[in-house]
Order: sequence, then C-alpha cells, then structure tokens
Amino acid sequence: MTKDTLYNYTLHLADNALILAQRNSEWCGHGPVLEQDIAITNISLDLIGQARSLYQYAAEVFNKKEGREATEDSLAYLRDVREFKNCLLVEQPNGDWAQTILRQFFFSTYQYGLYQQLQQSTDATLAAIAEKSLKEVTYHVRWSSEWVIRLGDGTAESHDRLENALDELWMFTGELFTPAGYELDALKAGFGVELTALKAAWEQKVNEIFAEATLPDAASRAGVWMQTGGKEGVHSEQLGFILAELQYMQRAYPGAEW
Amino acid sequence: MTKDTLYNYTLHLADNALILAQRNSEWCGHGPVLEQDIAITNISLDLIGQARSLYQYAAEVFNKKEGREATEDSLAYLRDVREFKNCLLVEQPNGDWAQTILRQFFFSTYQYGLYQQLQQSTDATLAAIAEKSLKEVTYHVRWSSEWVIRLGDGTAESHDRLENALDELWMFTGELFTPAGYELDALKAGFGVELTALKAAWEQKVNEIFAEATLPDAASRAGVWMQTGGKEGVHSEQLGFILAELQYMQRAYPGAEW
Amino acid sequence: MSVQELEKIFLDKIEQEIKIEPKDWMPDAYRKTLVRQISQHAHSEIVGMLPEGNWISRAPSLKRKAILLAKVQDEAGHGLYLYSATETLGTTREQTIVDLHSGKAKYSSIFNYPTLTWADIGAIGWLVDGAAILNQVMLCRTSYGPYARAMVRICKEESFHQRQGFDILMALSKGTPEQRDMCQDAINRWWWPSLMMFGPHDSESTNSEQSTKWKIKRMSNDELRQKFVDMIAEQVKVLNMTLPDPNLKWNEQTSHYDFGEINWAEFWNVVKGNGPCNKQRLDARRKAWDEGAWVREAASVYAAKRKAREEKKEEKQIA
Amino acid sequence: MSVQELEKIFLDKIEQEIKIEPKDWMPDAYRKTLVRQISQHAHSEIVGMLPEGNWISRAPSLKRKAILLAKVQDEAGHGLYLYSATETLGTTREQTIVDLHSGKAKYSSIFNYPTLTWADIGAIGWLVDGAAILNQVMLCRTSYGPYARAMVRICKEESFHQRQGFDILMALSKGTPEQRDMCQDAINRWWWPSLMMFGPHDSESTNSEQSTKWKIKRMSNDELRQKFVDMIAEQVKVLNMTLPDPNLKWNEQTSHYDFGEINWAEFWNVVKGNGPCNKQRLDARRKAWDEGAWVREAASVYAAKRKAREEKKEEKQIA
Repeated sequence: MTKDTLYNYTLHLADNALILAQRNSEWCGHGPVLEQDIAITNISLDLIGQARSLYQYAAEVFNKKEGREATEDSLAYLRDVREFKNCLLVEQPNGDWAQTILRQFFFSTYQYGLYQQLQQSTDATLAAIAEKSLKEVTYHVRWSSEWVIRLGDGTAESHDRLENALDELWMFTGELFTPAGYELDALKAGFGVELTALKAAWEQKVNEIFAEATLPDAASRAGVWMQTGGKEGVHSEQLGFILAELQYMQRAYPGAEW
Repeated sequence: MTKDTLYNYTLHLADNALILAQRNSEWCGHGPVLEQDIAITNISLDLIGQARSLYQYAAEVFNKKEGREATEDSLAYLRDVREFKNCLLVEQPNGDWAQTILRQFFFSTYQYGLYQQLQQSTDATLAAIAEKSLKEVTYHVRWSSEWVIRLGDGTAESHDRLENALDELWMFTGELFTPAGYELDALKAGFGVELTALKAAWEQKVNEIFAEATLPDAASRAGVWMQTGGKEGVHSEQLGFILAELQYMQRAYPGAEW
Repeated sequence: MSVQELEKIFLDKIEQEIKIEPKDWMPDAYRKTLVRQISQHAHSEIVGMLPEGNWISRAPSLKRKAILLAKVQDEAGHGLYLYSATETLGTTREQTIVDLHSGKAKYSSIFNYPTLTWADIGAIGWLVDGAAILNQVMLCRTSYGPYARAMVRICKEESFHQRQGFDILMALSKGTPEQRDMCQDAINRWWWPSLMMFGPHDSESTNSEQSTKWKIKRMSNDELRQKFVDMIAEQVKVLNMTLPDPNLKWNEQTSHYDFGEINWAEFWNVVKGNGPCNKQRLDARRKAWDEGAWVREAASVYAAKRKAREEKKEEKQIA
Repeated sequence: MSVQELEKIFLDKIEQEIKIEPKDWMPDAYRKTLVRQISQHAHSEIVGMLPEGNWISRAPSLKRKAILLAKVQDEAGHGLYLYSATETLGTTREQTIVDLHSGKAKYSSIFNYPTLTWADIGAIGWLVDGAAILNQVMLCRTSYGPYARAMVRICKEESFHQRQGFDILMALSKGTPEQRDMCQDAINRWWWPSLMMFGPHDSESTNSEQSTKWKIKRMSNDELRQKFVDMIAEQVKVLNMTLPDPNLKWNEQTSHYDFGEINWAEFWNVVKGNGPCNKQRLDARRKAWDEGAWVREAASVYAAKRKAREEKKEEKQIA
C-alpha cells in the first residue's frame, strides 16, 4: 500500500500547487498595479515549479510500480476532475484582489507549516522538495500577510472587501487540517505530516496578522461549518472548468510533443 | 470543388447556429426574469436543432466524398478554432441582457433574409432546412425586436446599455454581408445566396426597429470599420475558450458513446 | 357565517374530495402551509436549474445538449406554474423570491450538492427526479385545486425527465470502463441525498400530521421513501450497477427492500445551510435577480409608456 | 546661460556621444519626443502582455506554461523600467497610463491581432520579439541615458524570449501534421504585421529625421526592416516552413532579400484603432486599472497611516 499512498500523497501536494498557480496566473496582465502583477505571477511560477517537481516524483513512483509511462504532463493534463486531489481552497475563484490575497495567505501559511514538517520526511525526495520550496513559501507568507494588513487596515472599502473574502473562504480552511485517507497512511508510513498538529501554529499566525489588519480573530468564526471533499476528489463545480482550459491542448492533440 | 464548397458552406451555417446557441445557453438559469430565461433557452434550442440538421448534412456530404465517418458530433466537437467558420458576431460574449438581445436581433434579422433566399436553393436539403427553420427565426426576430424597443425606449439606463451594446457589436455586422470564398462559390454553383443583396432589407429592418427604440439609424454608424475573418477561421480570442468547454468531454474521452 | 361554520364547510369539502379553490374560505394555517410548501417547491425547481445548468456548455453530444437544455427549461416552466399557484393564495412571485434570497424560504437540499461529472446529470434525472415524482404524483391529488392542477402538468414532464436520466446512465453503463466508473461514482454520491429528499422519519416530521389531515399530503415520508427504494433497487440491476448500501436487501416478509440508516446529521446540516453548494446556489440566484433588476424595470417602464400612449390615442379617437 | 548656449552644449554632447541625463538641459522637443517614444514603448510592453497572456491557462505543457508565464512577467518588468525612464523626464506613470486609456498615447499595433492557436505564442516570440530586438539593440545606444540603460537590460531578456519563441515553433515543426499546419498558419498570419512593426517607409516617416539627428534613432525604419527580413528568411528554413511572400527572393546584387510590398492601408487602419483587437485590448487595460483603483487607494491610505504612526512613535521617543 505504501507505493499507492506515496503516489496519492505526492499527487495531492502537486495538485494543490498546480491549481493555485493556475488560478493566480489569471491575474497576469490584469493586476491592480504593475508591481503586484509581477508579484502574483512570481508566486504562480514558484507554485508551478513545485508542482513540476512533485509530479515528476509521482510519475517516477507510478512508473516503478506499474511499469507504465506517466510523466509530469500526463499527470497534470490527463486526469479528470474526480482524480484531482487538491483541497477546495485553491480552486476557489480569484474574486477581487482581497479574495486572491486571503486565499494565498491561508494557503501559504498552511504550506509553510506543512513543508517545515515535511523537511523531516523519511522520504528523501519529498523532504528535499519541501526544503527547496520553503524559501519561496516564506516569501509568499510575508507578501500575502503584508497585503492582508494593508487591506484590512487600509480604507473602509478594502476592509469590507477583505471581510467579504473571509465569508467566502473561511469555510475552506478546515480541510487543510483534516487528513484524507492517504495523509493518515502517509503519516503511519513515516513520510507524512501530522496535519492536526499544524493547526495551532496556523491559527496563531492568522490571529496575529488579523489583529494587525483589524479583523476579528479566528475564534469569532468558530461556528462556521468546514467544507471538505476536495482531497478525496469531491470538488466544487469550479474545478471542471479550470481543467477544461488547462487540459484542452493535451486532450485535443493526444500524444503530441510541445 | 462543388462538394468542398457545399461542405464548407453547410459547416459555416451550422457553426453560426451552434456557437450562438452555446452563448445563449449560458443564460439558462441566470436570466433576468423567468419568462425570458425560458425564451432565450428556446432560441438556443432552435439553434441547436438547426445546427444538428446542418452538421448531419455536412457529415453526409463529407462521407460521400471521403468515404470516412464524420458525424454531427465529430464536426461539432473535434475541429479546432481555425476550422470553425462562424461569423465573429455569434462568438461575442453575452455581456449584459442588452448585448445578448442586440446580438440576437442582428443575427436573426440576417438569418431571416438568408433562409428566405436559401429556401430557393438548388440544393434540396439546404432548402428544406431553411424552410423548416424560417418559422423559428421569424419568432426570434419578433422577440428580439420587441426587446430592442423595450430597452431602447425603456429607462435611461436601459437605453444607455443598449447604446453600449451597439458600440460593442456594430463592427461585427458587416461580416454578415461580406461573402467568404465558399459563399461566392456556393452562389456560382447555384445553391448559395447573394449576401450583398440581403443587406438593404436588413438595414431597413434595423432602422425601423431602431426608430421605435429611439436609437440613431444605421447611417449614423457609416464610418465604423467592419471586422471580418470569422467565416474564414480567423476568429476573436473568444472562440478558443468557448471550444475548450464545448468540446471537453469528447476530447477527454475519445471514441466514447454518450 | 361564523368561523366555525366556514371551517365546517372547508373540512367537509376536504372530506368529500372537493378541491379547495382560491376564492374559497380556508383556515389561515392551511393557507400558510400551502404557501410555504408550494413556494418551497417552486424554489426547488428554480435552484434545481443550477446544478444541471452547470453541464449545458459541456454536454458530450449535441443531442444530449439539446435534451439537457430542454429539461432545465422545463424546470423554469414548473417554477412558473408553481409561483402562479402561490399567487392564487395572495403571495406575489416577487415576495416569494425575496424570501428565498433572504434565506427565509427553503428549497430542496439535494440541490446543494455539486454536479462533478456528466454522469451526475444522469443520476439527477434518475434518482432526484425519480424521488420528486413519487412526491408529485401524490400531490396531483392534493386538496388545493391550483396546486393539484399544476402538479398534473409537472408530473407528465417529470417522468419524461426521469427516463432521460436513466437513458444517460444506460449509455454510460454500456460504455468504456471510464464511463462505467463515472456512472457508479455518480450513483454512489447521489443515492443517500436522494433518500433524504423525502424528509425526516414520520416520527420526526413536525408538519406532516396536519398536512395529512388536510389532505395536502396523502402519504407519509417513510411510505414514499420505501416506494422509492423498492423502485430504484430494481432499476439499478438493469444498469448493472449497485447502490452504496450494504444493508440493502429484499425482505420476503414485508415484500419491501430493507435499507440502511440515513445520515440525519448530514441532512440537517445541509438544511441549515452547510451543504457544499448552499452559498453558491443562493449567490447565483441573487446575482441573476440583482443583475436583472434594470431589465425588469425597463420592461415595466416601457409597458407603462406604451399603455399611456395607447390611452391617449383612444382618447383622441373618441374626441 | 542663454538658450542658444544651452542648446550648443546639448548638441555637442550628442555629437560626442555623451549621454543626456535627466538633470541636463534639453530642448522641449527632444523631451517631448522621448516621452512620446518611451511611453509608447512602455505601453507596448504592457498591452503586449495580453495576447500572450491569453494562452497561459492553456499552455500545452507545464514547462511551456512556466516559460510563458515568466516571459509575460518579464514584459511587465520592461514596462516598469520604461515607465521609470519616462518619469525621469517629468511625466508620472499615472499620467502616462491615463494617456493610454484615453487613446491619446499609442502602443505597437502588432498587439491588436489575436492569438488564435498555441503556435501564435511561438510566432510572437520569434517574429514580434525578433523585430522588437532589432529596434531595441539600436536603442541601447540612444542618446538619452536612462532610456539607453533600460534598453540594455531589456535586450538581454528579449533575445532570450526570441529563442524561446523559435523553440516553440521548432517543436511544432517536428511534430504531427496538425502541429506543422498550426506552425505554418501562425507564420502566415504574423509575418506581415511583424514587418509593419518597423513603421512606415523612411520617405513617409515624419518623426524619423529629427530623431536621427538627436541620435534617439540610429537606423532608419527601412534599414531595420531589411535586417529583419534577411534574418528571418534564413531562420525560416531551419523550421522547414515558408514566409507568405511570393516576392521574397535573395538578391545577389544587393546581398539582401527582396520582398513584397506591405499592405499600408491595413497598417494605418490598425493604427487608427480598427484592428481586430484594438477595442478589446484597451478595454482590458482600462478594466484592470479601474478595478484596481480601490487596491491602490487602500495601499496608499495604509502607507500614510503607517507613516503617521511611526512619526508619532518617534516623537514620543524624543519627548
């Protein structure tokens, strides 16, 4: 079972990175300020880089096991919606700048804790990818934190928009810390991460930044029901449309090299 | 050459109907009033019906010539953007209700004149499809005319929005009457329609409805440059995204029966 | 006449299976119950357009696209009939819609689940419409005339929809391995929510008793649910698929299928607003309504202008 | 010093190839020409992000997606350098952008053509960036210091982009028949517009003469164009593709390629605003700017708040 677990676990990490990169890249050429257009594109690029490393590794694991020819591109471009294992948060629409920022802040703060732990993974490849990515993620956390503060403590409008983004996104944060089957198995097998243990640090960071942003703390949303399902392939209706664009060329021209 | 001409000409008619149907169907479930949600969906359904008859005929023509197995679905779902022959008008975004209405009014008024002539086509199948469709199109013209009047002579806001729609769409009306190569060939071969001859009647109808809608007449836009290219496969950037959704399933599951 | 006398006439009619009509006297609670139930039913049709509408642009063949589009359109039509029935009880469509958007009025919770694959369109037709039909067939004989008549029209179309849904799944079940997986997966996801459509157990159902007395309802939730299970458990065999319930088993003694316990916590949670798509569905409806405001206003201003012009013309002709 | 003296110093510097710097005296017309040209160049980078950005979500492999994204990002960076160069001449970025949105300022007309297939991304890299580079290499030696220095940075990245574009087409040219068709089709559509990028014939070019005197430009439109044709006519052979010009032919006598006449009516028409995408491009830029207004405002209000707080803190510390 370990091979399957490793494959699924790695795909999950890769899908998170790819789908968020795809979402963020929708801003490229349409950002509110040129400098920020560049910044959000940078984050996209970092995430695509992570996704590529992870897909390559997943393909390696798969090919060893099945003797078939998976590649980073076959994994990204030739699985349908039920096979994608990303969490619901990353597939949510960009909305306005506040929503994009808050999504990034939530995700990067989670990814920071995750990769910190994953550095100690018994799987050397995952540990190496985590270590390499951590520097990028540290920057993503800082950049998005600064924007959360700026919008929260900026104008009345920016504050309202951030609160609205919170209403949209908070319900997708619980899934980050709710392990899917393969995450539990990965933990047992020794290469995964104890997700529930990451939650406290995540909330602390969120509260710290929210305080500066003059937003109510996480406890004020304790009653919100948390949506789950994405990690097990039960997504929102958004993902199908993301994939229709993402995968069009590979689907339309099967077997072609680009 | 006649077989190619007939094939291309029929595809062009089919593509027009399909792409406009696809656009209109985006309103289904999101219309401004329930009755109009139903009405615009009806028009979509009529257009899909026309598209199916035309694709079936195009497939028949193709298969006779090539001895291959084209079907209505292979023609609709397995050609890429440069092979689509619809005019630019029908692929334009829905925009607001005013833009959708005006697009429909321009197109249906054109289609009305076209199908009236096509009833006399020497090609019996095209003549029959035109005759059968004309009743539907007559209704589309009436419905969209009424809405143009209602919006133009409604509130200041609806009038402004209609004028804005005119700014968006007028530049795509010239192509309707600018024959593509296969249209000229079809005319020579006896089964096509003299497009330039349709223009006067179209403008008269537009002016008549615009007068009631308190909009300036067509002459006031005489200086506007007319965009062309769609009929020859040089589309706007819109069409690729339409096809990515439209064709996803057939591309992702090649050869499957639905 | 005194209220007591009026109430007696009303109850006699119910007793004798004479339909109650809009102009008849009726108890306030009867009117209220009906407004609540019919508008909830209307909203279900309208919100129900969204999950299926999600696949219109991606339907896998032109034929399926046309069928799906026509189906979703029928649902809009059903919404119209039902809003009209509500209006006969003195509640305008606008008010009813405002109540939906504010969250005061409910709609069937099943539409708070996402449609993830094309097979979901088949499963909705087969299971969701299948469950709806059982309820609706019963309502064709409901005591309030306009509601019963709306139901007769709706039932005809709805059974057509169910066959179309089954037909989609049938094609998948005969298809490639991927298609068969897609089919089974959709059945797995939609089965339990479909069972929940019949509402809580009779023992937990607060409104049922009075509704039954007034012959608004004529069968209990559990009776309808059992009928549904018996029907689907047979049909699923034709598809060569299974239902995701290890406890599903034919019971010789009862001549019914036994089946497992529903996850009522999930049911109530979704009713409360916590389903995967509750927010998305309401947001979509509100957006359509808000963005349509200027259109509705233009239409009504134009209608008034036109009426005024016509009256002026008539005055002139008279003068 | 009198204007005549200042002008003499200025012209001497130009003569001696000493760069003009922001604080130096310069003729108003020189400043104006530079502002017009640099801001037009900046806008071309920014508007140029749109046609390529159109394929980011659909890039056919992860590697190509990353390369494309990085390329479009580089263009944003080039825009920044150039807006900064304009600012050294006393025109703010905001004012420059307002002029773009009002239609007063221009950008390269090439970006008013649509990107219809993936091959267009290759063709833009190879042909459009290829044409741009020739111009930019020349501008690395332009007389205004900040502009010349911005160009040096840009040129490095741009030649990288051209190679990437060629690489995309190379992959297509070795691919399936559909890919080869796609490649040839893109070359056919982008070839003539690329030639137009160098501007009108020298005989028709109104600004050129003065710009050459001031050493803003150092080669004429036609000279640059010829250089481009000579370069591409060779490279296209490596792709096993053709250029869509029946008159293209090596001329032994001139040691250059002869080529057909450009459709100048089309050129001027697109400049005037009638290209396939002029409206779409400006609408997209305006939309991004308008929808970003609240973000920019929030950032500046926050910065002010923060500054005030820090000043207060400092005051306290001093007191």
